[in-house]
Amino acid sequence: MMPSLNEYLMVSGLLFAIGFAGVLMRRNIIIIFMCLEMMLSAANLSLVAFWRFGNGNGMPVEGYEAQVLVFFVIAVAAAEVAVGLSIIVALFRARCTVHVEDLNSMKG
Amino acid sequence: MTIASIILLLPLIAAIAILLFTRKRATLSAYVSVISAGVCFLLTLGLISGSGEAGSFTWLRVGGLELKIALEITGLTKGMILVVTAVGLLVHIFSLGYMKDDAAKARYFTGLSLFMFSMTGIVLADNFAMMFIFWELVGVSSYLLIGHWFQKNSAAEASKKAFLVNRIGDFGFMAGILLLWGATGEVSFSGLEQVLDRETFDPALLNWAMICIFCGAVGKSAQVPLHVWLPDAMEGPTPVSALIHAATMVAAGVFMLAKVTFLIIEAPVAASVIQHVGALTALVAALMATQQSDIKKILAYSTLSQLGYMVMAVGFAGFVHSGDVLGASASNAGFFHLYTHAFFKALLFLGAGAVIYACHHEQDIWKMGGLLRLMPVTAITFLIGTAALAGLPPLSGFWSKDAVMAAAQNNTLLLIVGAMTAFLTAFYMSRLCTIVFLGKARSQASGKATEVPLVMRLPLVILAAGAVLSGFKFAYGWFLNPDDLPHPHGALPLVLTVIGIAGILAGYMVYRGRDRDPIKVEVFARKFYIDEIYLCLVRLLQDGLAYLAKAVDQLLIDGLIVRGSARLTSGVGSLLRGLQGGNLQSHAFLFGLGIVVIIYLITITFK
Amino acid sequence: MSFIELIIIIPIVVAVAIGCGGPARVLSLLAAWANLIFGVVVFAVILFKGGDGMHFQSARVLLDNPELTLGFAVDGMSGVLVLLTVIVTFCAVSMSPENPGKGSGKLYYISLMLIAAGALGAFCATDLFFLYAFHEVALIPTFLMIGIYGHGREKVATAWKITIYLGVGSLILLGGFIALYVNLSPSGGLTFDISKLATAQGQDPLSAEVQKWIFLPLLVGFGILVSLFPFHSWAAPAYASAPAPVAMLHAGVLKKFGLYGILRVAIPLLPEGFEAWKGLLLVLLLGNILYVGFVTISQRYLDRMLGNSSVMHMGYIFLGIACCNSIGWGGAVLMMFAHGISIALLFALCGSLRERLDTLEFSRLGGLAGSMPFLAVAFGFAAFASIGLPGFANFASEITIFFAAFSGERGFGHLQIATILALWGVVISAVYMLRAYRKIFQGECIEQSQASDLVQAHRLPVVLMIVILLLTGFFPNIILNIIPNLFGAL
Amino acid sequence: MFPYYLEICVVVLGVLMLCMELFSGRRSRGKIAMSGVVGLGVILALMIFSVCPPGDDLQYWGIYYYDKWAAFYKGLALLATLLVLVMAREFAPVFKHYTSQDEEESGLGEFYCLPVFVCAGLMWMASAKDLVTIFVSLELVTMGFYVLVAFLRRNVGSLEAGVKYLVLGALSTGFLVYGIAWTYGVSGTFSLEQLGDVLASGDISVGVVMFAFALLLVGIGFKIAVVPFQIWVPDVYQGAAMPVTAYLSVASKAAGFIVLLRVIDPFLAVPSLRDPVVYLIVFVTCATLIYGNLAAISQKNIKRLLAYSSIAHAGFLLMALPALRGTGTIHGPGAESAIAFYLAGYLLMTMLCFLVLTLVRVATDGEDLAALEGLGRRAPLLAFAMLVGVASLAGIPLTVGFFGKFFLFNIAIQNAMQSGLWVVVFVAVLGAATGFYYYFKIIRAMYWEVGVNEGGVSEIRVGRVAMLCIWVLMVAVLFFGIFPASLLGLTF
Repeated sequence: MMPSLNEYLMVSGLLFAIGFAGVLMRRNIIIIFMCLEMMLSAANLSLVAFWRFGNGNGMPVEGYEAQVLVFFVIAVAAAEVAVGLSIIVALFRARCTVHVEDLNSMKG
Repeated sequence: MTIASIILLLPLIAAIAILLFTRKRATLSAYVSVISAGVCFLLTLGLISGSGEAGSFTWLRVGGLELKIALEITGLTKGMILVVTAVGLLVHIFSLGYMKDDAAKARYFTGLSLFMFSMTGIVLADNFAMMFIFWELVGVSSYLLIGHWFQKNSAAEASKKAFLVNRIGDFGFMAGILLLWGATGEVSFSGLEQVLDRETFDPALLNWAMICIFCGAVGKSAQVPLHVWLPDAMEGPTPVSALIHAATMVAAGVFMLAKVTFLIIEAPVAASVIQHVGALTALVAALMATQQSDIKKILAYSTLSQLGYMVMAVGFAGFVHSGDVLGASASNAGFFHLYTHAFFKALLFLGAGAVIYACHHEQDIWKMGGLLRLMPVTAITFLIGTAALAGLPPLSGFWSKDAVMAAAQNNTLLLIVGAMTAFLTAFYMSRLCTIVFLGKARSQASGKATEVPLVMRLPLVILAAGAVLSGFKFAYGWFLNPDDLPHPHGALPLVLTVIGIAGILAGYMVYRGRDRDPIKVEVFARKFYIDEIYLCLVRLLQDGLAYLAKAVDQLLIDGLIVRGSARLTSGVGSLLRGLQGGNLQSHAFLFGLGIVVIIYLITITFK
Repeated sequence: MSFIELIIIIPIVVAVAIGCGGPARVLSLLAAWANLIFGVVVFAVILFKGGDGMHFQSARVLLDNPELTLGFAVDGMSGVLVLLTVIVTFCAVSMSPENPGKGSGKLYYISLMLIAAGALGAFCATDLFFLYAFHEVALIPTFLMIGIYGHGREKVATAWKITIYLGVGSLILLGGFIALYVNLSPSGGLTFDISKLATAQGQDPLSAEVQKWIFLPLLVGFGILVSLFPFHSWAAPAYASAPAPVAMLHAGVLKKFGLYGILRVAIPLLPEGFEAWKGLLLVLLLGNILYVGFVTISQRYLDRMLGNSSVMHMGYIFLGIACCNSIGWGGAVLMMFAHGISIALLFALCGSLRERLDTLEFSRLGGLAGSMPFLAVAFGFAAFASIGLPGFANFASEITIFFAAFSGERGFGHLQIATILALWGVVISAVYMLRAYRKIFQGECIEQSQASDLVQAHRLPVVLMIVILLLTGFFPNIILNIIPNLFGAL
Repeated sequence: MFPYYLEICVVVLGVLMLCMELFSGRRSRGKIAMSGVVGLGVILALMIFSVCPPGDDLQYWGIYYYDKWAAFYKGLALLATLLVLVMAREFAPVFKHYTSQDEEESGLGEFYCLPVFVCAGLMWMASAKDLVTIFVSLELVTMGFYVLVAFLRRNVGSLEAGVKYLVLGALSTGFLVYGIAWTYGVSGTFSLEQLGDVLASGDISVGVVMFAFALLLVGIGFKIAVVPFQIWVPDVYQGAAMPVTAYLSVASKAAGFIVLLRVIDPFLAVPSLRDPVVYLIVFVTCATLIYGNLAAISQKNIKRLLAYSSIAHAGFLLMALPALRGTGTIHGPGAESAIAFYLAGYLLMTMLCFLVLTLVRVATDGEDLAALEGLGRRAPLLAFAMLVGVASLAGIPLTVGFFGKFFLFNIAIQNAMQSGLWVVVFVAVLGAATGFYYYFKIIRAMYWEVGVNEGGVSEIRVGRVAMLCIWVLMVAVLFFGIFPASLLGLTF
């Protein structure tokens, strides 16, 4: 039996929540970054699920816009990783740390 | 340009001229002022003999309001203007001697001229607005002249006090004028009289209005309870006391009341208030006078007392006796007393001034004595004035006091008060004369006193003549019909004469040969503690309220509301800044929290 | 360019010129002289042609929707205030020091010029928007002047207070203006033109309820600008801290803007709104006169006392406005003029005293008349003018206002009771003024009384102000004749 | 000419600049910035003379729209980028201090090129009416900013700001994509026009739609810095290089607003959705106004202060939104016009302030208010320019900032009279009043205070182009403050 839309959405929501929880809880910026990517993946999953069940009668939506967006998201995520990691590397070179608690020179 | 308006404006021009051009040259300034007073006196003679054309000038016009500087010449006016210019001229002349060596002579004469202008304005005013304007202006000139020696703390305080107490009276005066204006839409005296004749008004309103207007007189004529400024005003130069605080300005209240007799007649309650205030002042002031030791203060209290007489008499204009209103005859009696009083009281003050001048500015009577020998002209004229004040026939005071008592003769209580006052008057004047002129000198200064120069003697002599003659018909008949005065019942004049003589004798017996006061009544000497009570009241009410207001202002309005809200704002700001902890994950948490809040808001707005 | 535009532009041009390096004091004096002459000419023209109509009209449409016009014109009321502004500006500039302390005097004179330009623009603008905008222009110069050139420990706090307080007032006012013009504009198109709005009010007035609620922000906003009780607490400390010329301009001129606005905008456009709040206004103005009067009595420093006294006198002007008849409004305008000059004079003298003495605390002063006769006499004139002595314009305006309250209906209502109570303020002001005069100039001399008298150059403006007060006091019709019948126009 | 040539031109310009960088060796990179400035100027002129004003609303491939709003915001983006390049050139000494004194090593060339690419993204955003396009262009911009913010690689603050911006930016991207997914799930389309049709048909689950809308709001709200998504702003503004801060605060906000206007429009058009959306906006507006204004009060760091001020300005801008698509008529400029006008004015005054601050920053090593002390005497012209800018930010009349606020208040008050939303007006008045305080604090620092280190500070040198820009901006702020019609005319 094929899973229904709700189940996909549940999984994607869970993924999203896990990612978000990771962002909130992990101290290592790299892991936080991974969690962020997970959130994007969760969004991708719902996009595809919505596309697949979007027509109301259980059939896919016409056209492939959703997939296009998914590809864009993946591409953007990749770019984000590239930029992000380089920033993190620069940070590490300057501060010798990748822990978020150490980033507290500005406040108030 | 009518004669009246020249009389009005000339002193002002003199004052401005001194201020602008001659203030550096004191003697010239003095002559400018004296000449203007002299010309005014001559013009006055022309005015009172002629038909008396008045002038008018629209001072202020806006909307339906038109306030005029308009002159009105009636019998009262003529009598009063003569008093003002005649006494004024004499005081000017006297001042030439008295103020000869004063450093600020120019300022003094500017003040005198300004006063002459203001006083003339009151006298010639045809409406309340104009009268109020000049009413205030005499207050200022009085302020300037009392405070002539402003370096003295007492003089500075006295001038301030005089002005402020007068302002309190003026507050009532203005309120009364406004009430009348609100009811009738008129401010001119003739207009008001016509309106009151034509229409009927709420008597309560008229009574209130009259009482308020009377407040003005209470202030200016120093009636109880606003009498406190006048004794202090003796800090000014003595000629000023003679002119302003004896003969003219303080009488302005009586003059004003006499002018509005038509209103007093319509307001019986107010009239009764006026009578009683006048009588009370007369008695209280006389009692206080008996225990003073400063020669000018004695005369000041005497002035108060006499003003009380006049006010009482004017108040009787509204007295109803057996169905008839006494009317104008009573106020005429008051004005008649004003007229005679102006001469003998100015005489007494100038005489006192001469004595003080001779004794090198010594004012304590217990340091004088035996001056009759040393300065006979002064002494004799002073004694004439005393006799007139005591009401001895046939001097002027006798006639006028007679008229006043005749107005009061149907009110037993006030009649008795009047009689007591008459006795006290004679008593304290006799006390004064006995101590100052008889006996032996009690100090070096008084022992070496010499007669004053001619320029000061001359006014004394002229005024003495006035004190003797002004009570006779020929001297007042030209502005006041003797038939319009109240007629005393049978023995009243005789009784008054006896009382006067008794008072003089009593004073002489008690004080002959004494070196210090045998009678000590602390209450009288301390003026019934009224100054102290007022001081307390001012401290308590005015300053207390002021500090309370200041506290409220600083703590509540500025502190709590204004600065408090500023504090609150910046406090909340700091609190909000606290959210910005700088930690990335707390930022992410707040981010998420924000989303939760928003989604929560969405769900609740959907109900 | 019309004559009026010229008057407004001169100070701005001079400010720019000073900024570009011109000699500050010379240029400012030139501008002040020029404006004084032009202002008198404008006044004379109005006097000649009558104050009811608009003169020197000019208009440039800046925006179509909403219609925004950079337009200026003067009628009698504006004319009086323009005259006031040029006179006070002239005196303020003349009384300004050659070298105002910190740094070059450029900023000092630029600020003065901008304050003057702001006031002139606000009084002449025919457009609601620019009426507001020009007034607001003065905010920054005032802030700078108090902050840089002010004195006293509290100058920082007071500079902030006046800026924020007036800023809040202006914003409330702006809100009211927007609500007003949106509701009132004729259906054809939105407009800020006051005369068009007035026409619209005549043809199709707003409902009483709407008027009531729009009037409230206007009352509060203008009230803050005029220091109406209980929004007065900014005024006294600010004037005490400000340099004398700023205190002169602000207390003498700028403060009148709020009153001008009420007479020009708020009441003509929202007559029923005014009716609704009249009772409240009566209470507040009594707060000004009596409550602030008592606060004034309790002051121990001359500068603070003068500041509070200027707050107190605003109550009388409000009373004149609350009379709701042409007499009262005429009196109110006259009083704006009279108070403007007299308070400017007092602050000028206060500033001169401050230059000469270590302190302005009453208990440490005394007997200065001996060493400074001119200052003493001038201060006497100013003090007597301020307490409403006949002969000065202040008296003429006060008495007009009092009479106004009892004109018209022959009843004895709230207005009359309030007036009688307000009358007591005459006593209060005499108490504090004479007390101050007594403490400073009279009595025994103190050490400081060796200080010198006013320098010759500063005597001209002082004498000028005294002469103007006397002239308009003796002949108040000079001013009253050109005051348009504002009330009748309603 | 097709309007999308503009973006292509900008990208080509960026590539050309990169090529210049490639071949310039050790020589100064100033020329690259200048060629960027010239190039952007040419493109701006090209846009003004060839495709502006747009005759009709043009549309290409269903994803690229060119209407008056697009043109206006493209112009803003170009102008902002141009000014940022000018600023960046002046900033070079500080920049090199935190990277490398060596021209080639310092990366100055790339630093000049990046804003140009970001500009292309901003311009594309102005034309996006499709969630996919919005996402892509938004990410292009954001990605550029990640790099720009963190560019000062030897400056800890800059790196920290970069990381914070990166993480929070990515987080908001996540929410945005998730929101887009849900929107797509509800409507089956990415096109905002079709979304409008679907929503209007009423055949929708309101709860889900609002959920999706909230998630979209997160993504856009992050860009325009509204509460509660403002949390990154102070830190990032403080850490980033001065020109980048200016760019963030002006261009990023402007582009965010055009997107917000476009996204919110279909939701507001549906009566059943209107109320919740409006309430949501009102809540956000009030929170933003209060937060931005109050938190700024006690700030001492100028960039942080301007960061809070930027949040506050976002709040003022939001005031106009509830009037969009309302039932009552709004007199005067409509919400879109008012917002556009405000943003244009905001660009002028903020750029003016940041230009001056950049120059001061170069001469004085400090970003606290104290760095401005005595500026009134050290550099009267700069101080006056700053005064004009700050007065405009505070909304003093006869500056463009006043008109901006005026038009917004005009709308908010009219809207309040129709719908009773007075709370926004009250909060805005409170906020504007508070604004007087913290903006005047800058004036105070410049004029009241005598600089502590006066004399010790090196003279402030101003390049000719920067000087020209300061004059132009200053005059523009004042000119449009008296004659707003010409600027407002562009927005109708």
